[in-house]
Parts: sequence; structure tokens; C-alpha cells
Amino acid sequence: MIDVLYFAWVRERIGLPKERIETGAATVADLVAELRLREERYEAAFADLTALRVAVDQQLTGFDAPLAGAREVAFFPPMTGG
Amino acid sequence: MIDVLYFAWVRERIGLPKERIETGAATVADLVAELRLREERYEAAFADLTALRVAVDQQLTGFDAPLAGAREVAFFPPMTGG
Amino acid sequence: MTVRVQAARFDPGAELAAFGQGRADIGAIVTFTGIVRDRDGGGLHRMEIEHYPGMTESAIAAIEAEAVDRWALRDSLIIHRYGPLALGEAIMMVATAAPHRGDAFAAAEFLMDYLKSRAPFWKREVTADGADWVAAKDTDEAALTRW
Amino acid sequence: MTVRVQAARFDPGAELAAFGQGRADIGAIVTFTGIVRDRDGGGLHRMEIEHYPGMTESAIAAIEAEAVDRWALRDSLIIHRYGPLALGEAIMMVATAAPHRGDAFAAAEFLMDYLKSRAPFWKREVTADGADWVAAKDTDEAALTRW
Repeated sequence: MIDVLYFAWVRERIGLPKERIETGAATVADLVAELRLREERYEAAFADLTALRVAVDQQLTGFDAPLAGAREVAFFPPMTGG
Repeated sequence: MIDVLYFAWVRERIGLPKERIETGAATVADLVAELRLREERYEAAFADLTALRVAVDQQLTGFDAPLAGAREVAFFPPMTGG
Repeated sequence: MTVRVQAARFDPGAELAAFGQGRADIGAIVTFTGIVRDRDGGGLHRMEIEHYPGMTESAIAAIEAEAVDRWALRDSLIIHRYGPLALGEAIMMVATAAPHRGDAFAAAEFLMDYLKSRAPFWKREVTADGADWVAAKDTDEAALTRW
Repeated sequence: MTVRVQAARFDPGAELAAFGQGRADIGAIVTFTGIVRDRDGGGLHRMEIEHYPGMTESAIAAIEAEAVDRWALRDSLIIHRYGPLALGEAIMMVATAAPHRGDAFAAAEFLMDYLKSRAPFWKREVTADGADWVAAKDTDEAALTRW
């Protein structure tokens, strides 16, 4: 089980800020592939991975990052703070 | 007649902040040559021109600047404001 | 070294007045204040900032730690708001204090460049027509390469 | 666009609080404050700043005009003191306001680099042993070449 968080327009497209997912995905990319198969709204959110950023356990990382032991994965667009 | 002003350690070496000088010097360099012949304190102040800056009528300039029509010449070390 | 992530408004003038006080080894203070600006054509009703609680604080602390490591900082301050913000309000502020101006300027620009692209905030502009997420600029990511 | 050359103390926090108010086109404010710092080994009694009245104001105005010409500034502020200053007091302040942070930072650094080397101020440090004129640094002159 892993907490999956969505922010900004990713959250809006998927329609919720957070969900708990039962997954055996080895990497972030594997998890994304699983999610895209679920429903159209996931496909819409994950259609262009170059427009997305990912954090595992609140650390920015790449889509090839392993999920072993991870408690939380977050997907969001490039940050626009400051 | 021209007003000659001195600032910072130039003022201290020469011993006064300002004097009116009767001169026919064509350039700042000519004026400096005249002053150096006056007294030891001027020679001490103008010994190293690379350590000095000059302004004619309140505009930074070089030692080759002409003095025709100038009302005020100022000598001082490199600025240290800010 | 202070980091504050908050919904509440803050007063940049009061922050500067309190910053770096009582130290004899500070010769230079640089501040940056980011302010809600109207759209070029006008019409902004407000700005809204979403953030990632938990990650926000740790990401900013990591950025600040790197700045402290790279420049001779005697003090630093980072404040960043989230939630709704009105036109003209301060969004965030960075302050750096150093013996000399070069370190204070460089560290402040470094902090800004990294906060822009590495701290999990997302801005949305609300107008009469709806709400638009602000797009990241390529220049923001490119700015990181200079450090 | 404001320039003040004064002997009186000023409050950088109050200046920042009042700066750039009431405009919708400012997204970024940068301030620099220069502060009387102790000598590295300690022992500073006070600082004294001499200036060239008349030329000071025109030199600063010329520097400010060039900054306005080169960057998209919406407002700017330059305050510089002269006379005796105590440890920890603000010597001078620069503030710049622009739509975007790049212009505000660049203009503030430009103003500082030029004020350091082109505005007629001379600093003297007073200690128990006497008074020493602060020497200009080669790096200050070199800093101008980047603009």
C-alpha cells in the first residue's frame, strides 16, 4: 500500500488530492503505467510525462526511481513558487 | 581662477579642503605639475597619480582633461561608498 | 536561519527591520520580495497558491542549507505563503546577511532560483474567466544551471 | 525614483514598507542595505563618511538614470549617509522594483557596483589607534566590467 498524492492540475484532472493504492510496481514508471490503465482521467493526467514531476517520500526524483519501501508518491506539474 | 577641492587623505596631506588657484594650466596634468612644485605637502599628495581620481566641474575625468572654462577641479582617492 | 511557510500575510518591512539585528559581523543585507502582480492585460482577481505540506518545509530547508554551505552567510530568512493572495500582497520573501555584498547577493539569487523550481508551490491566477495554473518558464529551469 | 544623501539615520524596514506601494505592475522588489561592520579583529569605534556635496547627488542620479535605461524598473530608491556612523547602523540602501525578479536583481547589483566606485564617498574607520581610510578594492573596480 502506498499513498499517492496529486497537486495542481494533476489533482484537478484526476479529481482527488490523495488515494491509497495497492500496488506491486517496482518503479514510479511502473506505477504510472498501472494508473494509466485504470480510467480515462488518469490517462489524461499522465499523457505527457515531460510535463510532470514526481517526489517519492517527499524527495524530488525521476520516473525511474524504485518504490521499494516507499510510503508516499506525489505527482505534480513543474513548481511555480517564488 | 579655479576652485581646487581635496577629499579624504588628499585633503589631509595637503592640509585644507579647498583653495582658489590662479593658473594658466591647460590640463589637469599641467595643474598637478604646478601644484607639485609648490610645497612638499603637494608633492606628497600627488606622488602617485594612479592612486588618485579627478573630477572637473563634478564629472569624473582623466588627468588629460582640459581645464579651459572649468570652475572646479577635485582630487581624491578611489571612492569607497556603498 | 529561519523558514516560515504560512497562509497569513506578513510585512516585509517589519521582517527587514528585525533581520540580522545585534550582530557586528554583518556588512550586507539583501532582500527579495515577490509580490502578486496583475496580468499584463489586467483583470487579475486574486492569486491562489497550492503547496505540498511536509515536503515544502524540507525542500526549503535543504535549499537554505546549500546556500549556507556555499556562501559566507551570517543569517537567512525565507517566508513563503500559500492560499489566496490579493493583488499587491507579498507572496514570499528571502533575506540574506553576509559580511560582504557579493555573498549576500549571490545567496539571495540562488535561493530565489531554487525556490522557484524546487520548492513544491503552484500558483493559480483567478480572473473573471476562471482560474489558470501559472506555467513554469523554461528560463526558470535554465536559471539553475548557473549555480 | 528617489535619491537621498543625508547625515541622518534611516530605517531600512520602514523604507521597504513604503517602497513600491499601490502599484499593480510590480512583481519583484530587491533591497540592498550596507551596514557598519566591525573590523575582522574587532575594535571599531565608529565609521565616518566624507562626501563631495553637489557631485554626490549628480553622480548618483546619473547612475540611477542608467539603471532605469537598462532594466524594466518601475521604481528605485537610493539612500546614502555621510558623517559619523555607529557599529550596526545602516550606511546606505538601494531598492529596485520590477515586474520580474531578473531585472530587480540585476539593477540592484548594478547600482551597488557603480555606487561603490563612482559615487564620491570615502569611508574612514575609527579605532582606539586612530583613523584609517578604507582602501578601494581592485575587485570593486573589476566588478564594473561585467555591466
